[in-house]
Amino acid sequence: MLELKNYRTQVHNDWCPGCGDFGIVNAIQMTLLEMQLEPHRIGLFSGIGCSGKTPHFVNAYGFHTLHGRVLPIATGAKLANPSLTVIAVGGDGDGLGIGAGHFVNTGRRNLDFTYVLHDNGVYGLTKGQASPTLPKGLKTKSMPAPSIVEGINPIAMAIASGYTFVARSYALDVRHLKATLRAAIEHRGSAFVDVLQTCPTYNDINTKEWYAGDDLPSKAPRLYKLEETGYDGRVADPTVRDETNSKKGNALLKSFEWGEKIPIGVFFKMEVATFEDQLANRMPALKEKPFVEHDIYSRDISPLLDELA
Amino acid sequence: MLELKNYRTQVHNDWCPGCGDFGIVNAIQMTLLEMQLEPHRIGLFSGIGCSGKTPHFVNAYGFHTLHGRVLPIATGAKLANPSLTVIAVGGDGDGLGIGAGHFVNTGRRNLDFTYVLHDNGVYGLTKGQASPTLPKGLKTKSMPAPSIVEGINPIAMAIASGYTFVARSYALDVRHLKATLRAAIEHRGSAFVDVLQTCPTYNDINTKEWYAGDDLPSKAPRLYKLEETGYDGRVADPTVRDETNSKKGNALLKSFEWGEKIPIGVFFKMEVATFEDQLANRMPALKEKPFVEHDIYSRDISPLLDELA
Amino acid sequence: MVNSFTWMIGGPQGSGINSVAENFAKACIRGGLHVFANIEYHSNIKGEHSYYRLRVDSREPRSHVDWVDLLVALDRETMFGDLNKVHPTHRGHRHEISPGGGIIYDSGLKLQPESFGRDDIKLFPVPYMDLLIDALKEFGKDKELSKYQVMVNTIALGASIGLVDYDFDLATEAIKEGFTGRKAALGDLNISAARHGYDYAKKMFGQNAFPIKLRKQPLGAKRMMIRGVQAIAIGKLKAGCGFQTYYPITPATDESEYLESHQPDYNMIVVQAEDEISAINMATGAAHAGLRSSTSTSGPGFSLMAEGLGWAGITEAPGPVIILWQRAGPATGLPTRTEQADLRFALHAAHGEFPRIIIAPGDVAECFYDTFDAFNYAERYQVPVIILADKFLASTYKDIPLFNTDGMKVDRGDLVQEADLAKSPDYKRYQFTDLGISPRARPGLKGGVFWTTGDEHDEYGHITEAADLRVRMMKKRMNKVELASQVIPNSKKAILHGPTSAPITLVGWGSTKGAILDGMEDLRADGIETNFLQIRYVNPFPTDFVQKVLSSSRRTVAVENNYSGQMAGLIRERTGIAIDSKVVKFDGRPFSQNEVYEGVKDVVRDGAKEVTLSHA
Amino acid sequence: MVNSFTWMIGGPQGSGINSVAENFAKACIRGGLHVFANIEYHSNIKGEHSYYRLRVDSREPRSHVDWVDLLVALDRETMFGDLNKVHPTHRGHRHEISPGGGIIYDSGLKLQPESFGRDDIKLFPVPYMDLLIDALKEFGKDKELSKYQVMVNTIALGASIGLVDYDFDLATEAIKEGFTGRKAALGDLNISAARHGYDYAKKMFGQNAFPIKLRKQPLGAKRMMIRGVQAIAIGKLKAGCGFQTYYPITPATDESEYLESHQPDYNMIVVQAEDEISAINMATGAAHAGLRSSTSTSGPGFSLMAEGLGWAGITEAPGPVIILWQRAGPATGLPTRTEQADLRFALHAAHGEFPRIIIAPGDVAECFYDTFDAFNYAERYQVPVIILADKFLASTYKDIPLFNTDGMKVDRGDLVQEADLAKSPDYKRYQFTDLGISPRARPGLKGGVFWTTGDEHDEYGHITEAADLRVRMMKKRMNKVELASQVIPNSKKAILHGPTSAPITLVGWGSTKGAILDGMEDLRADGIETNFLQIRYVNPFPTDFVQKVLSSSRRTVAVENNYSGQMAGLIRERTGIAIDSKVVKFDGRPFSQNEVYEGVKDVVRDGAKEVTLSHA
Ligand SMILES: Cc1ncc(C[n+]2csc(CCOP(=O)(O)OP(=O)(O)O)c2C)c(N)n1
Ligand SMILES: Cc1ncc(C[n+]2csc(CCOP(=O)(O)OP(=O)(O)O)c2C)c(N)n1
Ligand code: SF4
Ligand code: SF4
Ligand SMILES: [Mg+2]
Ligand SMILES: [Mg+2]
Repeated sequence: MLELKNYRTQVHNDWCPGCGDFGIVNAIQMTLLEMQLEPHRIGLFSGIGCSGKTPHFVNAYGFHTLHGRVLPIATGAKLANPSLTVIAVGGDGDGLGIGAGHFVNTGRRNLDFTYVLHDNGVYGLTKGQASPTLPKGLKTKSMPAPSIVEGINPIAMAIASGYTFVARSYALDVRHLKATLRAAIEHRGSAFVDVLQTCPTYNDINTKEWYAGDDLPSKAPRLYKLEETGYDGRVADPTVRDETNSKKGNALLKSFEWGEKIPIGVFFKMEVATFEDQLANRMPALKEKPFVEHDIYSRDISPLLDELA
Repeated sequence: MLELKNYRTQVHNDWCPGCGDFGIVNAIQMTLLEMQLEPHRIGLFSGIGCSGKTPHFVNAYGFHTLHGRVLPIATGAKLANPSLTVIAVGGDGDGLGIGAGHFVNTGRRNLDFTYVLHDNGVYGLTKGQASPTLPKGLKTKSMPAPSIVEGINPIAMAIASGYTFVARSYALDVRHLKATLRAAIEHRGSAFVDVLQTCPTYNDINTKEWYAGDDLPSKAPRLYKLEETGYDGRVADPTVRDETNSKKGNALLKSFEWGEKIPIGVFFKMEVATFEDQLANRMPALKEKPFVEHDIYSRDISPLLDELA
Repeated sequence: MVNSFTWMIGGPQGSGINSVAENFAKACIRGGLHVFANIEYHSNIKGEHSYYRLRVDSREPRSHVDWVDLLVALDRETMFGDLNKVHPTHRGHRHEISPGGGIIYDSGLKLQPESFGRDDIKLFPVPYMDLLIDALKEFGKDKELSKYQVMVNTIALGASIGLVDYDFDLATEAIKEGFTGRKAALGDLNISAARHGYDYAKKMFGQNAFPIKLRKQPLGAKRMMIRGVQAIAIGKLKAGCGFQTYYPITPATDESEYLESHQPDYNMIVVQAEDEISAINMATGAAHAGLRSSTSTSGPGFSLMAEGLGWAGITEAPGPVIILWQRAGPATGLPTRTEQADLRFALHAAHGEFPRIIIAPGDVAECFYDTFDAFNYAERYQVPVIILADKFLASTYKDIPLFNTDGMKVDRGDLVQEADLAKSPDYKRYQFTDLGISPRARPGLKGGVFWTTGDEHDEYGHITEAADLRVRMMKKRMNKVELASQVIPNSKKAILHGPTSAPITLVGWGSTKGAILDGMEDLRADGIETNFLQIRYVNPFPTDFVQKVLSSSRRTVAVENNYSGQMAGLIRERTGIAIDSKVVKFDGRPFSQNEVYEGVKDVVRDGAKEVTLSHA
Repeated sequence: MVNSFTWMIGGPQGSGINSVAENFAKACIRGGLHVFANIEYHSNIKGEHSYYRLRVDSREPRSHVDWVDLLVALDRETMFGDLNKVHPTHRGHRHEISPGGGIIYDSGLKLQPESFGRDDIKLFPVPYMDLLIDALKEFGKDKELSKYQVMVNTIALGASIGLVDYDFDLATEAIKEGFTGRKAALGDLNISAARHGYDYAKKMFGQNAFPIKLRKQPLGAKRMMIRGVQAIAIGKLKAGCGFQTYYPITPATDESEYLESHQPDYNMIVVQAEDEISAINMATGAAHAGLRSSTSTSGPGFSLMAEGLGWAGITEAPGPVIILWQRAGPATGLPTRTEQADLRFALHAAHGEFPRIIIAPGDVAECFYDTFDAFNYAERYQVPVIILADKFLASTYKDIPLFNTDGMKVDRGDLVQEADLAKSPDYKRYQFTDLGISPRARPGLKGGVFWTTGDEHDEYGHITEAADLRVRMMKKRMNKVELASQVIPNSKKAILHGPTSAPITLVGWGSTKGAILDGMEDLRADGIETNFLQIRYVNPFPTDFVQKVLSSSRRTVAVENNYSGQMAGLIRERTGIAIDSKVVKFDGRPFSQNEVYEGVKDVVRDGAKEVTLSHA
């Protein structure tokens, strides 16, 4: 029986006090614990940013990659060894700014992995510039003037890109986040989780209090759970195009809700063949064991030479 | 009165016979003619690919840039000189493969320009590999096996990215294409036109005949015009969030139609302040004349030095 | 003359000159002859002028020459150029024909002999269309003429074989092999077309119309006809590479396509990435995960890989092996033409300092062996390895003996297993060791959990900003090139070809090898004795050997397919020795045998410091 | 001792050491003293140890030293390090205090004097919290203690001024300036805090507790306190740059933020791009459109810019000017630390060969003047220009005279106007001219329609694959570096500081200039006479001058902030001269005055070929 300590490292954590990232790393550890996944079977990948430091705090194979490049590196490792549980994490600048091209094109592959976006509306580690998710017209603490570009809607972007599991959660609701992460990891295919993350140092708009609705006349929390409204984003039969499209359409419409009410939970889910499945269909030997375990010492190239002779 | 010949160059055109790109370049020239835009007031930008050669055939300032980088280069030029009519063209690989990050992040800016995607489902100039728009499961002529990744839906991607004018047309319907391009150019803001383009050399699936519906029992053309169905993608009042969202939602749902029926026309349109407008609000001098025409010979930096003294 | 022959076929892109030329080449090899075949084409899909050169000889040619004995023109432009265009680019090949040589062309063009402007060549007008119709008629296909029109190239092939009086059956065989299974009928059609061309030539021009003959020779050991892209791909397969990423780009794509087409046989994962940034990073991810991995690109793609290369370097990834198929730059440049201008860039790509190994194979065979080694070194030293090849090597066919794989051993370096890990519980991926290399685990192994980061790190792979650790880690990493240098045999790093005592030393690297070796023979014939220092390892650089060779040479001449003589610069940086003269070419075309001769001759005659060649 | 003083303040990130140190520095400058101030910090937002060094002198210091006369510790770690962590990284600064120096620290820590392990330093425990509460009470804010807690730093500042017996009013003034408008009240609060610290020190430690005093000097001409990022930003504004793109990255961002904050005053467009690929390409687009443009980044971003750089090169774009703020690599490396390891990369970034100009300013003033020149050369020669700066230059404050802008003239090169175009109708953007530069139009001009492409092109800018045009265009482009070399004064390209006849020549480039100049004085005091060859233009490289200087030197020593001595390599490549010894530092920290002294001393004493320094 694995315990929480098995998922922790001794590395000094230097996030700002009160940073939402603590909630995310805790939820990741608790999810792994709950699933009793062995640390050596997990690959945790990150980009560059405050969020990028996450793998150092988790006892699992950890890859702290380059700014914006977490998805390609995670993809390569997963394809080499599909028996790993691969989780990628990264900032909103990392994933939707510099990494947007990979975000879009990784979604299309439907690799069996989970991508967790630390969505804090700012470039944390470079001191609070607007990130791509910051809505137009807003100005956080260290910006000289309000943003004049439209914010990206990560949920809509993920659905348009082809992720087959698309959800949103909240860094400070560790229970919900844990449940969401578990569903994402268990999903066979590309799972995307947009985690609303507070950055008390630079994002003075989307604060804990703001999410709690303290500024609203009603004082009611902004976040509400899709599951509790009867919303069902699951595609029962992906071969039925109409169902797929209408579920996608619903999810997209839902994703536009952002203001006094903000939905969290699973927006969309559909199970279809993964990229690895399809590769293995082409190369049945990959079904038997992951490629890294194949013998590469004795390949016979003579048929190739004969072909050219 | 400008004539068609004023928009043409003497450069030998080396596209394959029957290539849909001819339709696009013709439509561009005819649109410019119709609008009587003076060649020296136009900047035509392209990426790399068969489509990338377009500017050389058009008599206008022409920038044949790098693979995937047409949008940043066009953006820089437009900001330097907003008085130019800026049109960017490029392949689907150029725009949604290697260039996807710029596609997404340019949409957000709402620069006043037009982006024309030569959507042929293949990487033409590199000999027919699958482009990002090729639907999963298909195998064009020079592919060794069918694609195992989901195709990108450019319309959905454009809407999710924030383009404020999103339309589709067909390279071989020069009339419709011309009308669409004109609407796109006249739109104040980022206009995206997904042009279905036949590539007779490599794309043996989405052929002229296929678009004409020759393979269908009905023999009816696949393409139909949104305008003729009463569909209206125009947001009357962008300040009304609900209208904006519902129009976006409709457009997204429409964009999923792809099969026996394929809609062309304007999916979405909304007029809001452009990036240049907003910059000029911050720097009123930019309203008077484009930056390139300002005097830069005599800037006085002494206030800055005094600030530091 | 017998068995010393250069043939060229030219025509618009899409007219199938490749397959025809390759069939001719195959027929020659099957007859015991040797070939060297290379193509020039535009960045275009259909219509622009392309041409394929085939050099046939009784001894193995290692390069091409700039003249043509027999030109096959599929169109007018091949002979006369495109001077009719508003922006003309060339004047055709008729002036390249050697005195006494000839042209096969379409008699349907109705050209006046005077229009060729040469009275020293033979004209062989052939009624392409009529012959094709005749050939089709035999199969009842003459109604579908437009569908088969491309087959005029095969008629011209037949006519060529007729003129040089070669064994037609060998051509038949070569053609047949190209059309197997459902395409067999097409093969017969083509054979018939060739036959019509052959018969026509024999009949109309007579037995001695053309002065050069090709004659079969006794067959020796089995030989392959192979291009650089294939040699490198096969090297990867032999090395146990399991993961290849690519983004389409000329001239690299062919390598990935070759691998993809053999994917199921070797369980090789080939992924078309969304761009080259993704391509290198995927490959590095796979390498860290324990799979031998590789990516293949050309200059523009490599430019995008710089950052990823640095990450592989600082994280001590066991690879990837990166094949840099150079082409003429900068930027898009001349995308389908050759150049050797990325040497310095390969050496310095990415910010900061980290170890890398760079190998520049000189010919098709070296492509194979160097690629194999590359994977061993990548894993042994946990460094990225770059192979510097180019468009010329990529697309040039040669016949060579089958690769000798005896003694080739996959060496995965210090790759730890679960059993080892169980023994020593505190595993550190970046441990400082006496040998200077840290034992390497892979994700999935129990007990091997590690971290890796592009930040400076401690032995566990956790971020550190400690100055002392930084210094030790830098030294550890940078020292690996030194370690590799001690183990890689000097004989692999640089080779001195020719007499040690020659007064003139030619210096080159990569694909110029063949032209230099052949050019040296012409120089010798002219009384100019040279040797040739081939530098095969750019890093670790064979400083001592180069120093020794060059300091005992009376005159040194760099022969490089770039503008500035990048290798000459590197040599001076490493040895202090200034190369006396540079013979350079940067028009996007490869060196020919005669250009090497001419360039060096200029240097010898005038003491020229710099000779720029351009023959096209 | 008077007016020769090094002060350091250390504390967790977020404790506001910057503003305190800068206020102290300002107070010194206002009193006619001179400062050199630099900061070391982690890649972290809050909590990690950072420290700010302030060197004050009656003569202008150009570098820092590795000892501290008075250390202000805002926390325990500043004194004792983080040895309590599982992965410790440093042992604090107490051992850096000069004998007879002292520490100001929080008496609330209740440290035993023995715990410092030094009996040669003075301890100045100050009750930070009590004094802060007292100060707050005066404003009735003592209930909001937690909100104002960061102000203990100002208490420590006050105490420091008390100990060195400096003019408190100057500190008051400096603090006040930082809090204008709505924040004025906060200024008063801070002044009160400083006053409490000052009074406490005076009262408790007495007049002569600390051996070094600071005394006002007569004020000369007005001086600024300025950092490299500001100098370069102001250089851009002066040069008429109208367009700056950036993607956030340490240490480059500060420059863009400075420009952004002055945007409305100068109509400077500042765009935060989605990545560095976009940043460089936007800037090149703007340059082609006729606007002076620039982008600013650090190593990781520059790695992504390689391809775009090549496009600017082949299209002969009149810019952009690229500021490469080097930091310690590779990959993410030590993101907030300094290094000079991108010299070779800047020189060779991007595939293929094309011209570029590279300037490496040596100090804050040169940052300004070189940036101004960069735009002139970019437009005149239609090339990208790279300025090689680094984190050390970026963040280091110095006091210098106001920039002298007399005679600085914007030179836009051969920029044609509509009137010119009307005269010559067949405009060719890439015309071959006698001068070697093509007159440049910009989109929007009637009659100037042109094309531009990253493919090889003809004079109109249309694609060509013609060999002869290729050769001419390559020569035209590459020759521009030669043209620039003839026009850029040699006196700008390299400077020999110190006596021409000195037997030892130190060679350096970029930000090491100050430490080298100061270190030379120590060497001279020790009887070692040196001079210093500062290479300011990396390209065009001042080959002849360097050759002349080095060949007449008895011993040459490269001083570089990188592992491999990149400039030494470049010098050997260009001149054949091997630099005798290298003094290098690659721990992410800049050279200090004493390190230059120590390194060169080692070389002189032992004839060491290579000395690696690391003082941190
Ligand atoms: C190529 C490159 N460009 C820029 C940077 C500098 N950089 C470091 S972190 C960061 C942004 C962080 O923002 P985000 O991704 O949102 O992560 P957060 O810190 O908010 O978790 C940037 C731009 C870099 N490391 N690499
Ligand atoms: C960085 C880089 N990678 C790869 C290439 C090679 N390349 C040239 S065109 C092209 C793709 C063309 O496809 P698309 O963009 O769809 O344009 P099309 O030819 O279909 O019009 C590629 C990959 C390149 N020029 N630059
Ligand atoms: S800056 Fe923001 S995101 Fe980064 S650690 Fe601090 S609170 Fe968290
Ligand atoms: S390959 Fe396709 S897209 Fe390219 S020119 Fe030919 S038909 Fe057009
Ligand atoms: Mg963020
Ligand atoms: Mg395409």
